[in-house]
Amino acid sequence: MTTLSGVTHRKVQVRSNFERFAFLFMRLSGVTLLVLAVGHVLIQHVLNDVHNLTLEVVAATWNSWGWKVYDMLLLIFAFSHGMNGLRNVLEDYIHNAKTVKIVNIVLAVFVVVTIIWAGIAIASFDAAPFINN
Amino acid sequence: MAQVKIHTFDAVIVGAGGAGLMAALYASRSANVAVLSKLYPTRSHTGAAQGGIGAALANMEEDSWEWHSYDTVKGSDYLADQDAVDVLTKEAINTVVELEHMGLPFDRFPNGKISQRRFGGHMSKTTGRPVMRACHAADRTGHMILQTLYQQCIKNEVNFFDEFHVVDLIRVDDTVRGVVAIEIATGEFHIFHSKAVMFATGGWGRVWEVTSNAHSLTGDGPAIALRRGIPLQDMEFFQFHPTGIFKLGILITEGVRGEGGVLINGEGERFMGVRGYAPNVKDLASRDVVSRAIYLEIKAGRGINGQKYVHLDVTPETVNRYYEEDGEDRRIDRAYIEAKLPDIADFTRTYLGVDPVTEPMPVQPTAHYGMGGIPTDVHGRVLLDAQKNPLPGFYAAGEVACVSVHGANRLGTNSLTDLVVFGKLAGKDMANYCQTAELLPLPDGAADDVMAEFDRIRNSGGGVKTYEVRNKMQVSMTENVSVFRTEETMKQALEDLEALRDEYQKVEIQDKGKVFNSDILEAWELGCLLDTAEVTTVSGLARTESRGAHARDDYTERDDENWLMHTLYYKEGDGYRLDYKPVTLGRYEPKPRVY
Amino acid sequence: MSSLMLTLRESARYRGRSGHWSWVAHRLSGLAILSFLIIHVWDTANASFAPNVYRWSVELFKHPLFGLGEVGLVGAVLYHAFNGIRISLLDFKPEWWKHQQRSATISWALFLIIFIPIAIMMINSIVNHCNDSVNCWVFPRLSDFIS
Amino acid sequence: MQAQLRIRRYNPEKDTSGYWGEYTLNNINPNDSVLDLLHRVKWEIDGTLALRRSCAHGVCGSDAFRINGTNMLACKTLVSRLGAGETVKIQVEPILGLRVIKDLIVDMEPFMNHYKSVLPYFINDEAAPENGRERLQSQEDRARFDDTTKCILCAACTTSCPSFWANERYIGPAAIVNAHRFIFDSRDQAPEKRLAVVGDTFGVWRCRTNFNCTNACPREIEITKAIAEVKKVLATGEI
Ligand SMILES: Cc1cc2nc3c(=O)[nH]c(=O)nc-3n(C[C@H](O)[C@H](O)[C@H](O)COP(=O)(O)OP(=O)(O)OC[C@H]3O[C@@H](n4cnc5c(N)ncnc54)[C@H](O)[C@@H]3O)c2cc1C
Ligand code: HEM
Ligand code: SF4
Ligand code: F3S
Ligand code: FES
Repeated sequence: MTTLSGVTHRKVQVRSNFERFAFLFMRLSGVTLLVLAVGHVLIQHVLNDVHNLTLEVVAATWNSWGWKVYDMLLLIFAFSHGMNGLRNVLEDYIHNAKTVKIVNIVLAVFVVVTIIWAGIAIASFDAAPFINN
Repeated sequence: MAQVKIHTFDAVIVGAGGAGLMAALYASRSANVAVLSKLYPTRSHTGAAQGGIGAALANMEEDSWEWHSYDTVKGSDYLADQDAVDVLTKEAINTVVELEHMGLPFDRFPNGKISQRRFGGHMSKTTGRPVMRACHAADRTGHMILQTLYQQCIKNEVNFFDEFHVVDLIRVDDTVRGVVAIEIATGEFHIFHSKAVMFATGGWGRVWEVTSNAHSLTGDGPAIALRRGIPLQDMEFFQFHPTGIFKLGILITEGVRGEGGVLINGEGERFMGVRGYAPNVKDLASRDVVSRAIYLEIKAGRGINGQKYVHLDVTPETVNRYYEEDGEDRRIDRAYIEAKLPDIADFTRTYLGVDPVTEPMPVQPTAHYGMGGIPTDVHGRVLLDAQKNPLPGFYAAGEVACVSVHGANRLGTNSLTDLVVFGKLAGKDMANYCQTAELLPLPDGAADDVMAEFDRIRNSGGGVKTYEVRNKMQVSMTENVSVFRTEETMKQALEDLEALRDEYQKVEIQDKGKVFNSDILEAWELGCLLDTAEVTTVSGLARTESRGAHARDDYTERDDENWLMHTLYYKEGDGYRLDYKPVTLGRYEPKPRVY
Repeated sequence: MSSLMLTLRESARYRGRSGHWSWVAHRLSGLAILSFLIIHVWDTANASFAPNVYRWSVELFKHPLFGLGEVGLVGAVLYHAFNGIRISLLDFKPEWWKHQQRSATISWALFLIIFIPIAIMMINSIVNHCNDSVNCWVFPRLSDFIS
Repeated sequence: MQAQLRIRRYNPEKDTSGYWGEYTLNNINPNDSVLDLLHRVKWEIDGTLALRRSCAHGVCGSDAFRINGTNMLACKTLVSRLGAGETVKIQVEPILGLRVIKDLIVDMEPFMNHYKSVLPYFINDEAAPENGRERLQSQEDRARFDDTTKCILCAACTTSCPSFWANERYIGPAAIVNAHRFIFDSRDQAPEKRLAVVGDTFGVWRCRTNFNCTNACPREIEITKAIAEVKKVLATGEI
């Protein structure tokens, strides 16, 4: 008897859409955040006691471009991940397509504005005055 | 009559099990068809069938449709019409392949072809041993057939009227004009006006107390036909499957015994051999023989702990011990059982808390399959009399129909074959019929009779409950008209049924509403059950011989001289009339049936 | 919005197993982190644009109530992170699905093992802080900082 | 043994809202199924109780209810699974997220429409083999979708899913299970069409791996796994 064996794997054309992208992004950013966010939280909120936190301490960190970049990445990933998460949650409960659209625009604008605003804040931060004093 | 909604179609199919759906697929290719079902189509009982569908594909070993024919005729105790059996077994091959083309996920042999297995009564002429003929998809073949056919119906945009309970056939002289149905969700009456009607309403196993049949199998189709002057054929032949779970009746497939399982009585004996019921094949004797043996053991007080069951033991310990005794080399273990009988293991674990690997299962015969039904030819055309005159436009297919290919005892796997083969032929023929037939006008007050009957039930005030009457009927039928019958028991049953008829008139329902009033529908279904029970008993009482599933203590032999013929039961007024029609013989002359 | 009420009520009433409660916890922790993050980002930006406001907020965050919130935040991030990784893994390794029950247990266990000592440490630090400064319950006033 | 049943009742012809009906049944057996008890209530106490059922052994999918808080089939749930001792408390309510028509009966239409939306039927327009026989398929290829062929469309899964409760436009686990059955069938030629449906906004992405569906499935289908497999196909473009 001739036997027929093995698994057939097939390539398919998958139309990409925003939801697919968001799904992948949530997982990718999640993994990144495992390092960035957990690291940040452990360093800033556990190892460094808030009770010792001052503007000067922040300044000491932001005196290095390394930390500036770290924080900016954290900002971008955490904020977009979290806001997309919020979008998921809201879309579960808001059923009117128009309202969903408006909410999404508001969320998107908020993400962009926040990232730019906070990004500028980090980038333009000049640590000198606080460190030398 | 303003409240009756009227729909018009070329054809109406009642029932969406394997037979109804197959017919719908074919008929709807050229005709405008409506499928009415009191259940969602996928809830039909075809989905419960486990073992397989018989077709001589010869995918693994030599086989032929002629062998399949012979086995079927022999299994039927020579009561089957041999021309119809030939159609069944020949068409089976193409039809099973066609199911595969519809996407049915059959299991596969290593060569990629449809997998087949052995089943009781299906033999190879060359080896003299069971042949692999049952095409299967795990042990849920019926489920796959039902799903696949329903899926194809969705694809072909068949019109479904789900949860429409058909309660009457509109017949005017020798024409049919449609059916009357109740839309369950609203309680409204609807008339489906059509050129042709097909009944594919399945079985009526709920006549008995312990049954493998669904609650919905209440014989509506046969009862409606009967009330409209159509005869019922061979109703005395009702198959009791030997191994149903004790009290519940849930089926335990023959496969268990095929894998070495044995039947043990209260004295710890393997009675099929020891007590001489089937000294050679023992537990693998045919269904009617094994059911009778279990029944006799229980009657002799040799049930387990004196109760009404015996043990089906497939524990490796027991099986291997008997293999050794019989001098067989095979041995089985836990893993083997888990792999071969997963669903059975699930059922017994769920319902009995019994693990079949370590404990025996309590079983008793369970009412399973009606060989009789509405008489038809191989094209599903309903036949009105012994001269085979048809009632034009009226069709039947599936378990409700009697073609007859199962005769006095159906072989395992042949029912699923019957559904798809004759469902298809009937669907085709009905579509052709619709091409030329005219839509005849509806008679005035077409729904009046049945509406009056429902009004009567709704307003009846006798204080009797449906389930009480039903229970009494089931107990009496189980006691008197089951695996064994005698003149005395059947007369007792008739007496009981007569009393129950009176009680039935006093059934009082509590739900007077319209929406989903299953209270009133159950009461109406009980009327159908009582009718089918009576036909079964009357037909059985008249047949003074033992043949296949009809086993009498007072007439223990088969009597080909007088009884090689089909029973036709007609309802006439408050009484009845019996008639007989000859069996169509062919290549196979009746012989004593030994396995 | 009625579906929100329904979901809230039935999510609590439905007798789901670990997966269900993991989902509830994941969603709540995600939203909690996000609410913190929004405040945190806008506040930290002040370090650059309005240093005095920032100084005030830093003092404000030393209040024991915010301290407890911070413990919660660390817990939320830890749980969300472990469970998030679990979800991503199962999504890309469906065949690991059969370990779902165990994976949920593992992510809870990891979370607790890491979180409990941290929580104790952080609460301890809050207590110490209050022992050190008598008026730890007083909220600092913004006006004191931007004068 | 005694059973104290609380059954969610609602009759649209009489009631403005649902209420709990309380019934006590004596002489029950730990081996009785919940369906047996519901039948006793209907037959002996209150004939107006409405429920769907047929096969009584877990293969037709009629009687998915929420029993003691979790979705299951009444006919496949024995009293012994719900409690021991002299009295057992049993609470039965309709499955969630579909409109209640009467008592335990819900409108299955939205559920069936989701099912139908994934093109749940075999599509292969190529000519069948010339010898007039079946298409061939290896045992390995057949095994890939075996699990998802078991579905009986009982809706226990979809109505246990919080994403579905929140938004009934989510096609739900049952529809995805049935899409999976065809996507992973090597003989079928329309996986892309189905992927377009399940990959859309209200498709698989709404699944938050809650696992209620898997736990509820009376056929023990590994639903969440099947959904993950579909997501993976959408992510990687390979079946
Ligand atoms: C447990 C079990 C296992 C079996 N295993 C096998 C096997 O392995 N191999 C085999 O060949 N056979 C087997 N059989 C037998 C076979 O499955 C049945 O005979 C067959 O499925 C009947 O199919 P059907 O289409 O005639 O009816 P069904 O599938 O029973 O469908 C009946 C249809 O009619 C509808 N209906 C009924 N009354 C009305 C009404 N008044 N108004 C509207 N609609 C109505 C129902 O809703 C349903 O859709 C088994 C049977 C059982 C019970
Ligand atoms: C630390 C590492 C993190 C990982 C590994 C992670 C992972 C994930 C994943 C995989 C999801 C998708 C869940 C799903 O689709 O079911 C998700 C959802 C979400 N995440 Fe994160 N995340 C992390 C950090 C964060 C942070 C910092 C925030 C807040 C800013 C956040 C907020 C959210 C929210 C609100 C959701 C949506 C929850 C829901 O839909 O139920 N996550 N996360
Ligand atoms: S997947 Fe399982 S729970 Fe869902 S409908 Fe199918 S059988 Fe029911
Ligand atoms: S319950 Fe719902 S969220 Fe996904 S795993 Fe099942 S579909
Ligand atoms: S009655 Fe058929 S699944 Fe329960």
